[in-house]
Parts: sequence; C-alpha cells; structure tokens
Amino acid sequence: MEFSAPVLNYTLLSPMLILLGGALIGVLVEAFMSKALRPITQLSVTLGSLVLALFQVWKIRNEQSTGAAMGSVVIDGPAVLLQASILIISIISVFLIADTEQFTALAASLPGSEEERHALQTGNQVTEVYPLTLFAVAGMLLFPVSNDLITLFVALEMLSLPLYLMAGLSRRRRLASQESALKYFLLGAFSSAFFLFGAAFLYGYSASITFAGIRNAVVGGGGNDVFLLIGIAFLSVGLLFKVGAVPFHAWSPDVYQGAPTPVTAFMAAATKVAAFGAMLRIYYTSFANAQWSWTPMLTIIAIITMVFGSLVAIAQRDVKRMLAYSSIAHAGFLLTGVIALNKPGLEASIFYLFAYGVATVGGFAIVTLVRDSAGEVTDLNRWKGLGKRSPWVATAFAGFLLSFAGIPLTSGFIGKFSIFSAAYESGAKSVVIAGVLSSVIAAFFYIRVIVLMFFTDPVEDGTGVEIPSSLTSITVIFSIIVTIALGVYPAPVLNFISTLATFIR
Amino acid sequence: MNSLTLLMLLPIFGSVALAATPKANETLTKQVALATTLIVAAATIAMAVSFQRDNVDLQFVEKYSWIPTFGINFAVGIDGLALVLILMSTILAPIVVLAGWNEAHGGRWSVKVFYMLILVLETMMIGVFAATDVFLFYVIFEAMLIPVYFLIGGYGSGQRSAAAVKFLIYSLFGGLLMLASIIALYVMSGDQGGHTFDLQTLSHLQMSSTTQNFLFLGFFIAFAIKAPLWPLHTWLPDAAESATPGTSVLLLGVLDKVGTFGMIRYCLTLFPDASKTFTPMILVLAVISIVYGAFLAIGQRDLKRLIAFTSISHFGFITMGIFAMTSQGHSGATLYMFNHGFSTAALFLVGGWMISRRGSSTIADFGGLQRVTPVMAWSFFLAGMSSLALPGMSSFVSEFLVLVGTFTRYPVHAVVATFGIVLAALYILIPVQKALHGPTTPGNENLSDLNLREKIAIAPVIAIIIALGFYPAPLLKVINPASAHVIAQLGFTDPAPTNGDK
Amino acid sequence: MIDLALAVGQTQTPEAVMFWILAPLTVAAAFGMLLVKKAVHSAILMASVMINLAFFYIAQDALFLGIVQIVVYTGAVMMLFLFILMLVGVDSSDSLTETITGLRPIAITAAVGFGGLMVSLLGRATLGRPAIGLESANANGNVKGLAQLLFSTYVWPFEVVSALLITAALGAMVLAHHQRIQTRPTQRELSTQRFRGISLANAAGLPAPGVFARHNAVDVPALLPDGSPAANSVNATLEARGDMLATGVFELGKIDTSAGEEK
Amino acid sequence: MDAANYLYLSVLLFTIGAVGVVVRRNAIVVFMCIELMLNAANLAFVTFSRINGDLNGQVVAFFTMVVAACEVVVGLAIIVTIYRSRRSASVDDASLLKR
Amino acid sequence: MTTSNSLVYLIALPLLGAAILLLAGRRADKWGHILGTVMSGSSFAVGLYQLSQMLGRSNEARPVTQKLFEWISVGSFKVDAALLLDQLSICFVLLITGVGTLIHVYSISYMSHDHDRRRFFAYLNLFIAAMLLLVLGNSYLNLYVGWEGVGLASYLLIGFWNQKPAYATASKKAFVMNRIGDMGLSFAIMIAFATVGTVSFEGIKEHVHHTSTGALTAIGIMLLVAATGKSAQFPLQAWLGDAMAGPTPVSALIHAATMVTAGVYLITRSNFIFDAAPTAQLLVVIIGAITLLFGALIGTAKDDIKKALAASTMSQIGYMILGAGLGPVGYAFAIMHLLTHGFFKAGMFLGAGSVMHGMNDEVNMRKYGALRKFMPITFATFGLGYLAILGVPPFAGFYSKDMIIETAFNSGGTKGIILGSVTLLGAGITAFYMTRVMILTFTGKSRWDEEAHPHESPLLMWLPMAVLAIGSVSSGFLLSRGDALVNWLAPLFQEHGEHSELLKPIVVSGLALAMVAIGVAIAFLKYSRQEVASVAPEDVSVFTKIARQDLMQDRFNEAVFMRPGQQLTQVLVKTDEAVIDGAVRGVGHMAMGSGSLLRGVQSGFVRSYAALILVGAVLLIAAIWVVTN
Repeated sequence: MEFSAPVLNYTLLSPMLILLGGALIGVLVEAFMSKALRPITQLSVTLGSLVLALFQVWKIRNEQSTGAAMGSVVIDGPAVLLQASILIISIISVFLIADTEQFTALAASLPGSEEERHALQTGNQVTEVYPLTLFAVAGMLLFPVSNDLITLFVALEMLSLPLYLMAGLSRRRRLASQESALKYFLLGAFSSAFFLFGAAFLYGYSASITFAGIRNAVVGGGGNDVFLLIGIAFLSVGLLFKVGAVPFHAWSPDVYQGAPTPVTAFMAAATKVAAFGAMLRIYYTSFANAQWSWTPMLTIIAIITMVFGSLVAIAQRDVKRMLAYSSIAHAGFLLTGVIALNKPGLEASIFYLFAYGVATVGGFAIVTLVRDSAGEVTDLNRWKGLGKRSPWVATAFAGFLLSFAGIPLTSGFIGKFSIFSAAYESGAKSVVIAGVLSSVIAAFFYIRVIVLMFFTDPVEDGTGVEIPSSLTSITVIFSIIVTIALGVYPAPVLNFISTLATFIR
Repeated sequence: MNSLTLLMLLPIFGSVALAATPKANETLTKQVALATTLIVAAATIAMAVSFQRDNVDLQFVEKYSWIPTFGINFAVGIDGLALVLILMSTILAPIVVLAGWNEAHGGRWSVKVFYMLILVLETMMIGVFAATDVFLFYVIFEAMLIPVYFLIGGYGSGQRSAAAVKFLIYSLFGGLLMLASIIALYVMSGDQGGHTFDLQTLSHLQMSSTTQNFLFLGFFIAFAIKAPLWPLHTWLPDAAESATPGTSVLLLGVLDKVGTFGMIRYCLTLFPDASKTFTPMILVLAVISIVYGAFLAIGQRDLKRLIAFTSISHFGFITMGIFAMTSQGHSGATLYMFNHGFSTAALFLVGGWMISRRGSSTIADFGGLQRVTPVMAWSFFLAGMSSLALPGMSSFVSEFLVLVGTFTRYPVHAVVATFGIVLAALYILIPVQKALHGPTTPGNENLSDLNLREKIAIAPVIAIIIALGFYPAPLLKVINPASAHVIAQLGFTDPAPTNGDK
Repeated sequence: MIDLALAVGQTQTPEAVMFWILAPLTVAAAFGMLLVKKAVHSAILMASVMINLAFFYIAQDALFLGIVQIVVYTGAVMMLFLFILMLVGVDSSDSLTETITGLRPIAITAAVGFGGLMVSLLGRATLGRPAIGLESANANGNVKGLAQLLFSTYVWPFEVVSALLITAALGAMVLAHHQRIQTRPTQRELSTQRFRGISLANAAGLPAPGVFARHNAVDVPALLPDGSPAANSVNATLEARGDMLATGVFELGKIDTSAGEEK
Repeated sequence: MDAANYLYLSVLLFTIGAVGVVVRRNAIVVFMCIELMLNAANLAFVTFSRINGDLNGQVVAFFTMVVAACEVVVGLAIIVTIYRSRRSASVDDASLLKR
Repeated sequence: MTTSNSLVYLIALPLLGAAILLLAGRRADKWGHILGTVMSGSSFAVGLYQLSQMLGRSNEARPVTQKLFEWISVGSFKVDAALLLDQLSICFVLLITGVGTLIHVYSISYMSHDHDRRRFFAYLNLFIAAMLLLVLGNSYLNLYVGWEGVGLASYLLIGFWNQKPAYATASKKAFVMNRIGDMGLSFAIMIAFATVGTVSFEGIKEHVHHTSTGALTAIGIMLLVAATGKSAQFPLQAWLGDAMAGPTPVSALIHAATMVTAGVYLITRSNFIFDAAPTAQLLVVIIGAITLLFGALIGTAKDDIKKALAASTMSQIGYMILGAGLGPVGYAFAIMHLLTHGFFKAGMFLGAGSVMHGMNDEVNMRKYGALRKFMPITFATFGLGYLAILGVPPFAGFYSKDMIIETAFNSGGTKGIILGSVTLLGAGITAFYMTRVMILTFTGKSRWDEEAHPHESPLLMWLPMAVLAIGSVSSGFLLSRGDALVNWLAPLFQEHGEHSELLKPIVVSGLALAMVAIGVAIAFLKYSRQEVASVAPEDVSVFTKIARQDLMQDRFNEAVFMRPGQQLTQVLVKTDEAVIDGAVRGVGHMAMGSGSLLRGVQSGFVRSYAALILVGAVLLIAAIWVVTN
C-alpha cells in the first residue's frame, strides 16, 4: 500500500487557516508581549484575521468543491454564506469583547480576594479571550462545512471548548459566571457524548463516516433503518443541544445570564449560525431521503421549542434570561427551516440566521450599556424609563425587539415570513400555525420590555446608560442598520443568498 | 397629482422636515405638520378629481419590484372604494392636527415626535388602502401598529400603556393569523404559475374549499379584530379611552376601516366561496355587534368608552352591509365607512375638547354645557345626531342603504339590526342629556367655549356630515361602480322585487 | 441483530471466553462508579473499565487503540483525574442520598427505559450486508492502516485537533495561572517589615505548632504559658479550612485517654 | 462470538454513564461518567469498524480520545476554578442561576 | 304631472330662517323672532300661491312635483329628492304654515322674556321646514327625513328649557319613543323596496295590484306602528303628556295641530296600501278606537291644564286614526277633523298658554278658577274652541267629529256598532273633561296662589288666539259645505261604494249631542256644585288614581321595557368586562401562568438539566421503538 501525500486546497481553507494563524499569533503575543501592549495588539490581530478571513470568503464565493481537504470539508454556496455570516457576527461581537469592563481581571484569582482587587487596580486584563475567540470562530467556520463525522465532531469541540472557558470569565458576579461555565461544560460534554454515540450508529448503518457515504446508504437502503434512526436521534441530540431546542435547552438561560454579555452575544448569535449551518447540511444532504423518519420528530421539537421559549420568556425578570428564552423560541422557528427541506427553506434559514444573529449581537450590545456602579443592570425592573433617559439606546433596543417579534419593516419579519412560507410549501402546516401563534406570545414579552422602557417612569436607583465606546457604537449602529435595511429592502441579500444557496453533495 | 407613491411620500417628507425643526419651537412644528397634511389633502382631492368614476379597473396603478425573490412588488392602485377611504384619511389628517393642537403636550415625548408619528401614520394610511400587492398590504397593516402604539402609549391618558399593549397584542394576533393565510396563498401561487402576491392574480387561484375556508378565516379574524367585530372588540374601548382624541379619530376613523376595507378587498376577492360559506355566521356576529355595541354604549360612564362602543355598533352595520352581498348593502357599507370617519371624528374631537376643559371624561361630571359653551355643545349634539343616523346627516344615507340592502336578502338580520336605531337614540341622548342639558353643575360654570382654531377644525367635519346627508351622490357615484364590480365578481345579483311572491 | 453474528468471530472461542469474563466485570465496575461514595474509588473503577475496554479493542483487531487506551487514556487522562481529585480532597465522599425531589425516580426510569429500549432496538436491527472483519483492512498492520487514513484522508481534522490542544492549554492557563502581579517579598524585606511593624511581639517569629507527648502535627496549636492555645502557631489556611484541632485534650491535668483515638 | 455483544455492552456502559451524570453530585465523578459515555461510544465505533471491515471507525475512536483529552483539560480546569471559589466540588451547590 | 320650481321655497324659506338664526348666534337676538315669523309667513304665502295655482287646474293636473336632485341611487334603489304637492299635502301645507305663522306671532310675545327667544324661533322654523318636508316628500324615504326632522325639532322644543332635568328627560323620552315608531317606518320602507322595488308613493301605488296582500299588510302594519309613535297612539302614546314640558306655543303647534297628526297623514297618504290590506286597516281602526278612549279617560283626571289638553289631543287623534282606518269613505273625514282640530286645539293651547302667562306659569287647574273676569278674551277664544271640540253645532267639531262617528256606525256589522259606540262614548267623555277644564279654569272661585296677578295677554298673543277661534267656529262649516273637502280630496282616493246606512246622520248627531250633554252635565254637577280643592284630593277611586297616572302607561313601560333594559345593559356591561374581556385576559394570564410554571423546569441544578436531556433522548428512542415495531 503506497502512501499518497494528501492534497489540501489552501485557498478554500484559507478563512479557517487565517483564523487559526491569528489565534496562534495571539497565543504568542500572550507569551512574549508586555502587558500594556497586549490588549490593543490582540484586538488588532483578532479583527485583522476576521476581516481577512471575511475577505477570503468573499473571494471564494463562487467556488464549489468537496475536495478542499481530502473530502473532509466541502465548500459551496451555503458554506460561503454561513461562513460570511459567522464572520460578520464575530466581528461585531469582538467590538463588544474589546470592552474591558466585561471580563475579569484575573481568572485564576478567587472572587473577592485581595489578589483580585489588586489585579483590578492594576488594570490587568485577560487578553487570552481574543485567541480563544478566534479558535471558537475557526471551529464555527469549520462546523457547517464539515463533510464527515470526524470533522464535524472535532469542529463541534473546537467551537465549544473556548466558549466553555469564556463563559466563566465575567468581571462581575464571578461565582455565577463560573457556575455557568461549569454547567455549559458538563452539559456540553454530556450532549457531545450523545452526538458521538449517534455518530457510531450512523457509521454502523452506512459503513462510512462521510456525509456522502451516509447519504448513499440512506438512498440505497438494505437492512432496516434501526441503526440509522438511532444515529439520527442521538446526533440530533447533540446538534439540538447546541441550538438550544427543547428539551435540550436548559443550559442556555443559565449560561446566557452568567456569561459575560459580549460572550453571550457572540455565542447566542454565532453558535446558532454554525450549529444550524451544520444541521442544515447534514439533514439536507445525508438524511434528506430519510425525511419520513426525522420530520415528525423535528416538527414536534420545533413546536414545543417555540411555544416553550415564548411562554417562559413571559415570566422572566432578567433581560439576559429573557433574551435567552427568546433565542430558544427562535431556535424553534429556525427548525422549521430544517423541516422545510427545500431550497426556499435553505435560503430562508440562512437569511434568518444572519438577520437574527446581527440583531442578537445588537441587542446584547445594548445590554452591556445599561449599568450602575456595580456593573451591568439586567433586572428588567430597573430598565424602567430607559426611553426617557437615553432615548436612542432605548429606541435601538426596541428596534431589535421588534425584529425579534417579527414586525414588518424589520429583518425579523422577512426572516419569519420566508422561513414559514418555505415550511408551508413543504407541507409542514402545523409548524407554521404553531409558529404564528407562538409569535403572538413572543410579541407579548418583547412589547412588555418596550413598555418598561418607554411608558414607565424611571426609578432613581443609579441605573444609567454608559456612553457607548466607539466600538460598541459601531456594533449597535451596524446592527440596527442591518436590521432595518433587511426589513425594508432585503432584495439584494435575498438574491445573493438565492444564487448561492445550493448544497453540493 | 397622479402618483400614489408621491402621495405616500409627501407625509414622509413632512416628517423629515419636522425632524429638522428646532425642538423648542413647537408652533413651527405644528405649522409644518398642518401644512403637510393640508398639502396631502389637497393632492388627494386633486387626484380624486381626475379619477374616472365609471372605470372599474384600478387606477393610478404603479408597480416597482421590491423583493423579486418572493415575487413581491411595491404595487399600488386604487378603485372607488380605496379612493373614498384615502380621501377620508387625508381630509381627516389636517383636521386632527388642527383640532389636537395642544394634545401632544401631556405626552412622554416631545411635540415633534407626536407629529412625526402622525405623519408617518398618514403615509401608511394611504399605503394600506392603495396597496394592490398582498404582501405590501400586510407589511403596512402591521407596521401601522407601531406609530399608533406609541401615539396611544406615549401621549394618551390613564392606563395608556396597558391599553396600547392590549391594542398591539390583539392586532398582532390577528395579523399573524393573516400572515399564515398569506403564506399559504403565496405557496399556492407558486404551484399555480409562479410566486406572486399580486391581488389580481391571487384572486384566480384554484383551491379546495377547505383550504379556502381556513385562509378566509385567517384574513377575516384579522379584519374582525381591526373592525372590531363582537366578540373581538374588547381592545377598542380601552384604547379609545386612553388615546388622545386625535389619535382616537385616526384609530377608529381610519385604522379600523382597514378591517372592513380588508373584508371587501381581500376576503371577498380572494375567497369568494368561503365568503359565501361564512356569510350567515358573520351576519350574526355583525348583528350582535350592532345591538351589543349599542347596549354597552348605553351602559358606559366614560365618554370616550361610550363613543368607542357606538363605533362597535356602527362597524356591525358596515360588516353587515358588506356581507349582505347586495349593491345597496355594499355601497352603503362603503359610504358608511366614510361617514363614520367623520361622525366619529366629530364626536371624539368635541368630546376631547370637553374632556380637556373639564379635566374628566366621566359623563356625570358634565352638566348644562349647552348654556355655558353653546358652540361646543351644539357641535357635540350635531355629531351625536350624525352618530344616531338622523336623516339629513350623512350616516343616515349609509345606514339606511345597509339596512335596505340587507333586508332584500336577509330580512331577519336587517330587522334585528334596525332595533339598533332605537338604542342609538338612547346612547346618544343619554350623554347629551347628562352633559349638555340639565342645570350647570359645579365645576362647569367657567368652561370656555370653542376658540377660533377649534371652530375652524370642526366646521369642515360638520359641513361634510350635513352636506353628504343631503347630497351623497358625489361619493356614491365613485363607490357604486366599485361595489357593483365586487358583487358581480362574486356572482351575486341584487334580489328582484318579490311582490310578496304574488 | 441476527445477521450481525460475525463469521469472523464465531469460531474464536478465546474471544468469547474473554468477553464473558471481562464484560460482566466491566459492567460491574461501571455500575460501581455510581454506587461508591468516594470519588477516588469511582476513579479507580473507571480506570478498570478503561483497561477492560482496552482488552476489547485489542480483541477486536484494534491493537493500536488498545494500547492508546491504556497509555493515554488510563495512563494519562485518568491520572489527571486522580490528580485533580487529590487537589480537591482525596477523601471527600459524596452522600448518595438524593436531594433534588423526584430526580432519582426519573433517572432510574430513564435509565431502564433507555437501556431497555436500546437493547430491544439492537435486537431488531439488521444490517443488510455481511459483516466483514478487519483481516483485509489490517493486512498491512493495524497501525499502518490507521496511519494511512490519519495522514491522508483525515489530515485536516488531525491538524485541526492541534488547535484544540492549544485551546485546552490556553484555557488551563487562563483559569489556573496566577500571574505574578507583584514581586514576591524577599527574606530581607520580610524581616525589615517585621521589625518596623507596630508591635514587636512577633519580631522573633511566630510560635511553632504544638508539640505534645501524644500528638504533634502542624494542625495543633501550641499552648501558651497560661495553658490557652496560641492561635498564631497554626497556619492561617488550616485555620480557615477548619482543620485546626482543639487543644483541650492535650492540656495538662486534663489528660484524656480518648485523645489517643484522635485521627 | 457475536460482535453484537460488544454493542450491547456499549449500550449498557453508555446508559450507566448517562445515569451517573444525573445521579452523582461530585463534579469530577460526573465528568468521569461522561468519559465513560465517550468510551462506550468508542467501543461502538471499534465494534462497527470490525463489522464494516474498515478502519474509519478506529480513526474516529482515536480522534475521540484526543478530543476527550482536551476536554478533560478544560473541564478539570473549570472544575478546579469553581472548587477554589466555592470550596465544593458538588454540582448541586452551583445553582445560583435558575428560573 | 305638473312640475313646478317653486315648491322648494316652501321648505327652503323656513330652513334658511333656522340656519340663519342658529348660525348667527347672539347677534341675531334683536331681530331673530321677526325673521323667523317672516320666514314662516312667506312660506304660508307660497302655500297660498300654490293653492291658487292648483285651484286653477283640473283635478288630474292638480298634483305638482319638483325634482330637486338625485338623492340616493344604488342599483335599483333610486330615490330622488323630490317634492309632491297634491290636494292632500296642500291642506297640510296651509295648516302648518298658517297655524305655524300664527304661533310664531304668538310666541313673539309669549317668549319675549326668554333669554333664548331667538333659538326658540330657530327651532320653530326648523320644525316648519321639517314638517313641510314630511308632507311634501314624494316618497316614503323623503317623508322619513321630514318625519325624523320633526322628531328632532320636537325634541329640541320640548327640551327648550332643558336646564330642568325633568324637561330634558321628557324630550329624550319623546325622541326615543318616536324612534320606535320611526323603526316601523323603516321596516315599511324596507319591505316596500324588497317587495315592490320602489319607495315612492307613485311607484308603490302603481304596483299595488300585483303585490301580495301579505306584503301590503306587513307594510301597512309597519306604517301604523310609525303612525302610533308620531301621533301618540296606543301603545306609543306615553311621551305626549311629558312633552308638555315644552313652551306652550310648541304644544299648540307641534303637539296639537301639526306634528302629532303626521300619523294621520301617513295613513291617509298610504290609502292605496291600506285599501288593499284589510287586516292592517282593521288594526288601524282598533288602535284609533283604543286611543280615543284611552286619551279621553286620562283627560278626565288631569289637573295640569296642558296635560289635560294633551290627553284630549291624543283622544282626538284617535278619532282621526279611526276615521282614516275606515277606508276611502273615512279619509276625508279624518283629514277634516284633523284640520278643524288643528284650529280649535291650537286655539285652546294658546289659550292655556295665555292663562299660564297670566298666572306665573302655573299649570295646575286647581289653582285657577274665576279667570273669566280677568281674561275675557282668553275665555272667549277658549270657550269657542271648547264648543268646537264638544261638537256643538255649528262649530267646527260638529261637522268633522259627527262625520267620523257616523262613518264608524256605518262601517257595517258588529264592527260598525262597536266603533260607533266607542266614538259616541268618547264624545261624551270628551264633553266631561273639557267641561271640567272650563269650569276649573274660568268659573267658580279663585284658588290662586297669593303672588298670582292674573291679567289679559297682550295683543300679539290674543290676536292669533282670535284668528284660531274664528277657525274653530267656521272651518267645519266651510270645509263641509257641499262636501268641499271630500270632493277636493276625492281624486286621491279610491272610489268607495255605497254603504248600508245603519243610522241616519240626524240620529247620529242626536246621539252624539245627547252624549255630550250627559258629559257636560256630569262635569257640571261634579265641579260646579262642589268646592274644588286647590290640592288634588288623595281619597279618590282607584280608577281616578290610575287615570292620573296616565292609565299606568309609564309604569308599564318602566316595568316591561326600561327596567329590564337597564338591567340587561348592566349585565352586558359586566359580561363584557368579566366574560369577553375576561376571556382575553384569561388567555393572557394562562400564558403568564404557564410561563411561570414552566419556569420551574429551570431549577438551577445541572443534574436536572442532564436528566431533561436524558429524558428527551429516551423519548426519541421510544419513538423509534414504536416506529420500527
């Protein structure tokens, strides 16, 4: 047996390679650069690699290849779109991560210890978050372009591990933050065990670990489908966990609340894109012909997810938890795109993911701005009268909320419309109806926040709005512009998506 | 003026201009707002003049590609029905601005924001009636909620934010049901010759009767909430109670018309068979609304809630006229929409002035106003007479047409509905007696009568009410061809005289 | 799973023997993990499960994995676990009573359901193709075969895993590394500080911990002349952790035989 | 010798691991149970590799081991951190965030 | 048919007057009353001109129409704003404008101290215009406009002094009860359109012969309902007594001479329908009969002079309705009685106003007495009216009322006998209560309050009274001379065949006079021989008590309609709040509640979350197990 050297298409892999390179530079910076210079250097390196990666993605937008990395990676239209979305969302998230007020000064110090206080006084910063972010983004880029189960698993871990770590790095309420890291980690590992177990059965079923191989096995048949079904079920547990679908959602409210807000923003938005990207690919390509087996399952989960997320969100008193439940509800809406299993469904999902992701980052960016002397204020009762004190911030937040609620002239509406129409087209009427009804419930709590901000008199408790740093401003402004623009005139983006969104096999 | 798009852009320009005015100079703000609405009104009237009355096709048609991926166009065009409603909206707008000159002062935000919201709303009001693309219609239908929401919640009184939320949730609920139907239409259009939202094309879709029924309900419930039809009405009294008078005028006078307009334009056009299937049920609801709204109005202690309930009764009439499926009922309903706009406007505006002077909206707090403030009292009285459809007032013509038109096909419904006119006498005369008649009660002795601005604002409303009562022909001539067209398309002909089946 | 009966394995009696000996042991060890109170015992049981698995790997023609399982998994990963266990208190034991209402019945039902259903499902599964065995795949040796795949087909994930390792290292650093923010004071500085302090009481150094006839350890405070314990003779950390012993039993005149049983 | 037996064994181990995650309170034991689940998955991979007659399954198992090692590093780091803060390795004590 | 361009002026002039007076506001206070009177007078002049024109034409050419504009036109529902002046309407036009103008003149003086006299004249003008529209409209819908218009004017005038809550309530009551009648008219119009396809008098008349009797009966009954509302007939009569809250000229004009007779006009105008619908016609007669007794009985017990007169009006209109219900033979007599009644009742009301004017607006007859000496002219004019209403020859009532009684007797069979007897009985009771009014007011001893200083009214007031008194004396004779009115109206009505004569006219007259004499005698005995208490005695018979309470009509309405209505309203208001809105809020609360409940899932324990995942996985496996089974 001769060994033939592997051939990698570096152009197609370049976005990921750039990020990994950037991350390595970041690690080196940590090791060798003086403390004072680290923050700015890390930020530049991170942003630079992200932008460069985005540029590379743009350059390869018309490429279609399964051979980029010996069949492990597939680059096609959806891949480009998803990677671009992840990169854009990451860039605006990094602007938030650059906020030094959010991260602990020294993660190893005990909360409340002398050491911590000293670290705070000296202005120490955990600049390691930048390379960690880059690793996570690289994993996210890889996740939706993976073309076999190994790569998928590795990518899953690669995007998860940095997030587990970052969740624990909050500056305030550190015990809660560490707790969120622990919960995220334990449950994440638990779900990835299911994922792996499912992968084993898929391998058993198809004698192949590539998506194409699984697809061929599904098409070809032979034997019965027990292994396939077990495989799909357990693999789905892992994926549904990542997107936060009921009943695999339980981590997300706690983690969203405990993690530093920029990390929450990043993981809420970018992880969702990556996870749904992977999900779309595997369901649309490998499992497409076994549609009968998983559509009912996903339909039920989607409906429960929407309704549950919307209902529980009503009862929330904390803005981050509320957004977490809202994101659960949105996971339900997005699942309809997977269920649709048609080209409109794919296009709609990609549009929705992008629109939702950008709005989410924008929303959390606003959350970082509302503070009192002890840091962020996430208790909704203390958001009362925000519209009076800071009309622009409140208006922007209202804009994001309206987009989440799917009010016309915001991107959320176009997203919902397109995803529901795709689902309807594929005959999944029950999901559409459930989606519509839970949208009403969801609207209720979004509106409640608007009422709090605009129609309730402020309480004088020192809650104020930080004058946004220029980076945060960029995030907010960009997000709101995208949210409105995609609501008013989405045609160019939809066209772009439409021309690219076809999975190759 | 012959471009609907331009017409829609005018208020937007106005609101941009408003944004540029200094915050401190509120008078300038108001003047700009007034000027804008006046220009829009003039432009609309000019448009109406060049409207070809006998042409049943859509006129002033414009179409621009908007979201080609989904086959969505920015398509507008009007027929007689839409023209009449646009006319009503744009004429009401300057009146509302002028009448509510000071009503923005108690709000959470600046006066400027108030008028910007009003102007944005005006654009949407034109758009919602002019849209010929279902998607465009839906977008405006839903987007309209936002400015109204802020107008109620930000500038109203009492439980304004709760009322605003109730309004919004109710409307969103209906809107989302409609969205489901629209999605279904869209998908079906894709199966039958390409995705489109064009109303004309969609009206020719083939669909099973079950599908049609469900989709019809999706649309109808949305419109029934808007209209509002019993039992989906409970948001209206709250909203009207809390909103400023001007907002209430726009809410009840214009926005709620979108509901009845939608029933004609969308329910009947898109789902003719389902419309027929549901007609008996809807007629019953309409009749209940008429009687129920009247009874509830009689039972109210709050002036604004009372007016709101009278509107529920009136919307019952409109709905009944629409689903009577006769040309009289249809034209009557359309005319009713126009007339109701003005008579409700008169009631709310004058009622609003009374309330702002007295500082209370409880009817029992008034008394003997006729002696203290004769002009205001008379205005209210005339508005009330219009509301109870006194002959000689515009609403009589429309109400009678609705009744006659209904009677020829559904005599029982018409008979029950006619009892509403007795109740109408009660619900108008009770507040008239309590507020305007009787001895002047303490607290009312020094109320000031209408000032010149208010007189100028109310005069055209009353003039229109009376003029159309005696000479409704100009409107009917515009409405009739459109109504006849709809009726004919549904395959209905007016019942011939039965001669008592002799 | 009728047709999964492997031609390759059916005649290999030794494998069957090994399986039927080791499998129950494995399951018992795994089950024991749930039942033992002390974490360290769980770890030991876990290690034994892993070693058993290594045998199964080897028995199934996965020699390389078997070795790796022992060397890397059992040898390194489990040692890491034990290491951490030591750190957090090797003798700490779990109470096995359930504190979350309703969780245990749910867990047991779920477990029985899960296991039962899965076993039942496996019984129904058919493959639709013959089981092959690894003779041909391992023709050039298991390691070579794996290497062939690893360095050609799976070179990309293989390389990406390196990023994962860096992440892990970086993460451990972030969470565990105490950056020296201020220089550690030298002996000289400390002694200067001692003498320049407000009181000279401790200038000569703190008292040593208690040294008694029947007990001497760092966790027992020394006795002052008046017989009372000297708190500052014990390390502050021990005191904070509550590991300091009471001195009462060691005091003169109060000799108590039970002190012998201490610890 | 029926290769299916390995699969049954794998299922049993996986189940035990999953239950362990739910019933044990010590974070480290919980984590070990997760490792047990991963091992069960590995056993399944190896078994299927044998059944399918190709080495891909073994490659996956190999990757799993590597990834698991990384996970262990990160996981134990987190557990140690929280232990240092709380002086407790019980996962039940970490329940600030709820509802 | 002749057309004319000047009909519209009949209406336009008073309407213009009303508009000017209302819009000009206080500026017109000085000359408002003059303008109002002039406008009414000019309308009368136009009416006279029209009459002269009409007299110059042959019978067939007498009706005149004027189409103003197309009012409503939708599909086959076409209604023009058009006027029709024929022999019937001209009678009304002249009555309305003539009596109306007189009352304008009277009011100049009567209302001279009222701050709001201008407004009063505006309302009067508005009423004249609306009433003219009522009688001039060429279709039921046009008539309907006038019909509600007079209702509005009546409402405004009854409530002219609405600062008094009772008066405001009275006006509201009048309007609402009228609306119930109006509803009948709406129904009639709807049925007419649905069955005949048109709502114009002309159009329906043409189609009557091929329209089913059932439909015509329905239309007829509905028209009757309308008539009962407007003309205060049983069972919608209750408002008329309260309507006396308005200034007395109003009572004279609206609630005696003109508006309340609109029902008679309606039935007469719709003769072609009633002729073809015997059942409806019979109902008309029954209603008329009931009301004439009803009103008369109420009249016997009333101490308020205006209410007594109002009850009398109700009763007299009962006569007219009864007459109109007797078919072709009765229409003309009904109209004749209407006209004569217009004179004498308006005269008496003005007389009553004059008395009140002199007595500090006291209306209680028990506080009058012996006014003959202080108000001779009033006594004279009132007395002439009294004689007229009693039907004493040769006063007006004799001609008109006897005709109706006679026709009633002659309507054949048992029906004839019953009707005749009722009308006779009515005549007797009328004599009783009118004599009572006369005695209490003008004769006997004075029972005034101390501050009363009775005096005769000024010229502007007594002059109209005098003119009306002349009418009361002469109109009957003039109209019946050579059957003038019957012949004048004949072209409008169907030919009527000869009736069997049950009783000779002379016998009828004799019987009637006898009844009158009995009535007068009883009254004389009861009130002239005994002292009249200035406070109404309480120890009276049950019947008197009931009669004082208007035969329990208000009690009945309250118990049967008002209270249940109010209760229904309250229940509905509560239902709306609790049930309908409650359901909506309930859904909200349910969502909130389930949200809070489901929130419990998030216990904060990571092991629970893991259990949730495990359970989810088990469910998936179970689903697979089921599917593959």
